[in-house]
Amino acid sequence: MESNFILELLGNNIWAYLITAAIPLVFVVVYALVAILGELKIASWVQDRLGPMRTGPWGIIQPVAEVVKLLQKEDITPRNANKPLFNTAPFVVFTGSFAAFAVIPYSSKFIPADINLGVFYIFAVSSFTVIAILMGGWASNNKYSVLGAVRSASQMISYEIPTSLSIIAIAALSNTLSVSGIINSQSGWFWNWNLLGGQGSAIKYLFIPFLLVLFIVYFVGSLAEANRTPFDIPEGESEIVGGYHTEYSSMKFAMFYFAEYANMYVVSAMITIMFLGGWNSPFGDFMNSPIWQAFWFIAKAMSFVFVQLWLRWTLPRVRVDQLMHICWKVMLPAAFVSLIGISLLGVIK
Amino acid sequence: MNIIEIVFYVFALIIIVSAMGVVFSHKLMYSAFSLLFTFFGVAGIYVLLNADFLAVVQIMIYVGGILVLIIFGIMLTTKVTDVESISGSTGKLIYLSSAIVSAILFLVLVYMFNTSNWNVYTTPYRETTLDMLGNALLTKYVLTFFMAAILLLVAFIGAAFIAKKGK
Amino acid sequence: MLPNEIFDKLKIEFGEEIISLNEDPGYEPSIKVEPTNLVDIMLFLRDEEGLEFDYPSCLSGVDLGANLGVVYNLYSMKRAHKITIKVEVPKEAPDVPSCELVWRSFDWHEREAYDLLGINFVGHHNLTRILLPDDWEGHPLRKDYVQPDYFHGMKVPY
Amino acid sequence: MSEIRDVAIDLGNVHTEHMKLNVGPQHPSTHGVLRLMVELEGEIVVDVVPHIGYLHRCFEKVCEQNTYTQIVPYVDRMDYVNSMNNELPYVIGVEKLLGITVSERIEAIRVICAELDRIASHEIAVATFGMDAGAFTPFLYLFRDREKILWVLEKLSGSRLLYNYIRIGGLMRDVYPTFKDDLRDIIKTVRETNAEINNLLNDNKIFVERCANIGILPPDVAINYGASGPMLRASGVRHDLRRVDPYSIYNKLDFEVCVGTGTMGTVGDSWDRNWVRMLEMEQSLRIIEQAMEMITDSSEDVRAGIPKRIAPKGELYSRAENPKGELGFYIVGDGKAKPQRVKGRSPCYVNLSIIPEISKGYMFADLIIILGSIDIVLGEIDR
Amino acid sequence: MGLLDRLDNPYDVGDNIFLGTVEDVLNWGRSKSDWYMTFGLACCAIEFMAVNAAHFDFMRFGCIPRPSPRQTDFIIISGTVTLKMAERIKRLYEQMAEPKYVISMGSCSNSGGPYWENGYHVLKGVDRIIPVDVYIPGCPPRPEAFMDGMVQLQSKINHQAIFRKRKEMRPEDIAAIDQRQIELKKLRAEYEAYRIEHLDLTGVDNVAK
Amino acid sequence: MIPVGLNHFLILSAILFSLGIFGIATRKNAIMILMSIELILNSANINFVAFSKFNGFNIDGQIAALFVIILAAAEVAIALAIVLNIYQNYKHIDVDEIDNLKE
Repeated sequence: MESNFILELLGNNIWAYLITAAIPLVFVVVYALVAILGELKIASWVQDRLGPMRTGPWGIIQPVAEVVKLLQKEDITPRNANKPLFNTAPFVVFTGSFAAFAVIPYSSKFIPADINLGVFYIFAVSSFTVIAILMGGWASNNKYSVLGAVRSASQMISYEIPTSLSIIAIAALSNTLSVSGIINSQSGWFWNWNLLGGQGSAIKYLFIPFLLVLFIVYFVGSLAEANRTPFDIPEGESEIVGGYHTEYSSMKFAMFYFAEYANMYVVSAMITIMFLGGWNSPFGDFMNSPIWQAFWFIAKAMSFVFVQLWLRWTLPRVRVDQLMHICWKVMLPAAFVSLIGISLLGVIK
Repeated sequence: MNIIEIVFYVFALIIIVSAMGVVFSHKLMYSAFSLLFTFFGVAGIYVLLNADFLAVVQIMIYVGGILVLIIFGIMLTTKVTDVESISGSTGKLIYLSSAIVSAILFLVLVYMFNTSNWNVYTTPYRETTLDMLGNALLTKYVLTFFMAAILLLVAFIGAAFIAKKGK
Repeated sequence: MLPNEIFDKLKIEFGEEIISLNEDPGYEPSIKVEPTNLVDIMLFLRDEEGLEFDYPSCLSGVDLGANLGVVYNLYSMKRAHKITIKVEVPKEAPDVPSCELVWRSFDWHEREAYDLLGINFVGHHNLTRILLPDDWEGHPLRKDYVQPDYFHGMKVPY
Repeated sequence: MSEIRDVAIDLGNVHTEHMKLNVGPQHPSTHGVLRLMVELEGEIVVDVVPHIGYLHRCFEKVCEQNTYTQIVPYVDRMDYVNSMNNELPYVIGVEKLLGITVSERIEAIRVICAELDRIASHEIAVATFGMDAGAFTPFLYLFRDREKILWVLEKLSGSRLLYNYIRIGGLMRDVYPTFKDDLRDIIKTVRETNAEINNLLNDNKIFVERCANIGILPPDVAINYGASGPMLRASGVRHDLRRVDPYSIYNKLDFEVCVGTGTMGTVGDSWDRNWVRMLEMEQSLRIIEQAMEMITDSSEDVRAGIPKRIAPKGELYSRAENPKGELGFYIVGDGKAKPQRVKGRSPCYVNLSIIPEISKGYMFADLIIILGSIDIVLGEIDR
Repeated sequence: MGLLDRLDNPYDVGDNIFLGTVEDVLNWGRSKSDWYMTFGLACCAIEFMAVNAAHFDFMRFGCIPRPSPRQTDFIIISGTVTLKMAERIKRLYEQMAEPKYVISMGSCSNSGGPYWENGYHVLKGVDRIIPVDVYIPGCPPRPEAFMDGMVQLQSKINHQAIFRKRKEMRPEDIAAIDQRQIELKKLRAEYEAYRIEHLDLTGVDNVAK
Repeated sequence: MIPVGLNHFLILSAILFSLGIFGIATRKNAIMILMSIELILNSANINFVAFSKFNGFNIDGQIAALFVIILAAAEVAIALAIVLNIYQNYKHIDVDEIDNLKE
């Protein structure tokens, strides 16, 4: 495949596939450490304080200390919990999050698996997370966990619908579901990005409101799917203690933790792919070599991770019924209308 | 043994073991979560059969939709705080007789499959079936497609109505 | 309305059950009543035109040595006057009619007085301990109360 | 715990069995060690039973064993976020029993201290309320401001939280020379931050949606339950002890009694309760500005009036407007150095008893909001 | 047991250099990443909130609040422990995962504080029910005092010996540890018997009861 | 070993099918029966897709499988609604006990 330089270098053998699979894993681990530090530091920045300062210079190796700590914590399985499911859930949740990384590109020369249904696939594997959360929450045998798990599951499957509508709209605009196809359809300057109507004549600017609506629908929906504020009801501290991971400790908790951060990157990467031109440089061919493309992609995705962290420390939390109201009565009609508008644009183009 | 075969046997094993888990497990929740692996394995089999769209749809609808619904159903109809929700099985006689019946069924099926002269001819590898599916759905099967859409709509309205009527 | 007017009004209505009015300097004006018909007195205080004590300020149980006293501090938002009603019951049979239905505020106050002083509010719907654990023994605010040595295996005195 | 039954799941009109959920005593949003037994149907609260007493520190017994002056530090520890306001009714009560009056200057300092602590208390109330709604940042902004108030009070009394500053018949010590400058600084900062908090929290659409029309407390119910403070005023009852039953120098000061108007929803909802606190902070600043002008003569000895022997005979119910509501002390003195009985009528105790009344029929998340809007302090409830 | 009793000679980590280094790394991780439980009892909790807040910023030490005891490393007993609360605190402590530490903040939880004499309902010192690592005096302690207590706790963690070979121990230590094990087993058996006899076990293990 | 061909998939589906039949026959719980039906539908789907692949990539098989999935979604929604309704009336979902119509 031309979109995976490792396969080109090493040929089509098992080692090439292993290396291809290992790179996202390393990326997830490094990214999670950065994101954990980012969360602490951004929280501190928003809240007018310093944040961790005593672990390395300005506390930058704080996440390492946390991982070291979590590794040696006692691993508690509550006596009344359902042990097989309780112990399986963290692995399933991490599998679900990590599976999405298979199709997330880094640059035009490296997409671990450039399958034809890329965005659709990301969307599908996220349902593993739902099941795993239900599994963990139920197996904990704790009412807070069950409440958190049920809330989480209902929230995630509800918000799948508006987000999938915006994915369909983008597919209609780009005529493909593959990640590389969608990104290539936005190549060139930044006004070719899907957020600004994709490539095409000036008539596309008439449809920008629809795309903006879709963008907002997708962004809000992705916040809900990643359980981030203002939709962090499943783990809302003030109501249900820790939500579905109340009873988890040590590395099993760390896996939930990692999966949450991995999910944040996945949804940010999806926004980047679908609306912001993916790895394309905003300035045409300027700084558009494969290495720079990796920079652009990760920078765009990380900026959305940043926005998610920022929102977390700014907004209060919504209530369960308000959450459903937003989903079914606001976002779904808006997404439908926009879908029709975008389809019109697709026809015109 | 090439990689396709390894993958087939791995997925087949996953499917069979987890399906047995579904059927033989005495705890409802175990059955439900075993079903997750069955669906996952079937999705893998679809990928082997070059049905990539179906594989993704399988995961999305079965895992993300149907399984969640089933788990909700279990949670609503059993005591959730009670971890040991028994699925309830019939007596030994029925157990034995149904085992025999299904074994016979299985043997008959295998015999049929092996003796039938299937008209098998393979075509070269095709990367995606998405465009073919789309074309077929909107041309040859467009009526069925709309019927399915209406069926879904009616089913969901009906489901909401039935569930609401209780009490 | 001044305390003596309130006293007169009560005296006319209830007669013998209203015992005395205390207006000594240093003391807040208080009316001492018999506990037998307390709920009616309280209802009269709450509803009678001109009195209208709609706001229950405080209910205190007091250990007076031989007797246990209950002190009701009432306030009227409409008339902006206040009065103190006092009840005394013997320690052996500390039964006082419950006023929780007159002013809902006294629900918890009465439970507290029961908890700490052992005053039995007759007619209270849920007269259980509120501050102390359910299996606590004795009523700590009585003057003759002795600290327990152990509670659930934990040593109590220093 | 045999009453624990099924977990119910909210699914439209599907009626499921009730679930009993035990919230607390260790729970992130019970503001201490309150325990609520909540009965849920789905997510709807069917019944709430508060269980208190996890912080019962035997205040009333301790009072009977200590002299009148020694009680002041224990009074501090009742409502530990606004000790000055606790000391005020107690000290005024004992002074009334003894029949002594203090000079206007001392009263002015007392009022300034009380109002500063009222602001600090309201800041904690708003901050924790925001935290209950999921907004963590306002908490830190408000605590940053609160530090400034604590510095001033610390300079006055030597302690950060529990001051023991207002003494019977006087004060612990006189104000320091730059007191007024510090006050002006505080007034400026608090006004700035409150504007910011209004932007960040009180006018936030999500926050308004969470709080408006939640936990509505009708005025007649509030009065019958004996509610007081912002809880009562948010229901539209213009009742403030500083106005209707003035003590200290409040009758010489010009300030408004803030009531809930139902700006965002119904009168007496959770948002109103929070908003009344925001408005009262502004009024407290006005009071401080006026009282500052009364501290002119600096030659007076604030300790001169402290009596040598405090052994009053008599009894009275002394009350004052605490940030949480009407804090009263029923003091019975029998002519000895130790009181015969001191009963604290704590506003939170009464306000909390309303929670079963106003939280039925709302969702579980709303219950947390309602609890946050009442602004309870367990030290005062359990004493 | 056995983890904390080597503080008299903190630098003696044995002759195994590798183990010594690993131990340092593990101790470093534990001391720098302390998650504490959001749990407040009384007056000291307000001071503790102030420590959390922007001005004193407890997070500088790497301390992050967690609502669930399963994920926390240390608990701060901030305030008066009453007899009604004591059993809950004990249970909370038992729910925490090892390694776990306790900071007793303020006179009340150190010794009963102002309530030591007449407080019939106050536990005179939280160390009567759970082991305490650091005591912070004061009523309430100033935030600076609390931070000093945190530094003390971190240095205590840093000097812990994790790997300690049995053969290197003194015989009386081994005897003491064995004795302690037997005692613990007995206690647990008794406790289980008590639980089975006196308590309905439905949902007892739930957090935050 | 025989290379993986059509028969492998067919036998796999047969195993799944007979397991599903066994589940339906032996279990009393309505949701358990639903899950067994899902197994049977999945086995049918494997057949459809396998025939689609080994019959010269005929897309009709996949379309049929797609419709089966849609059907399954509708079926589960309706069936669970009925189960819930039954549960509210009977407080259990044991299919052998639900025989009111007989009487």
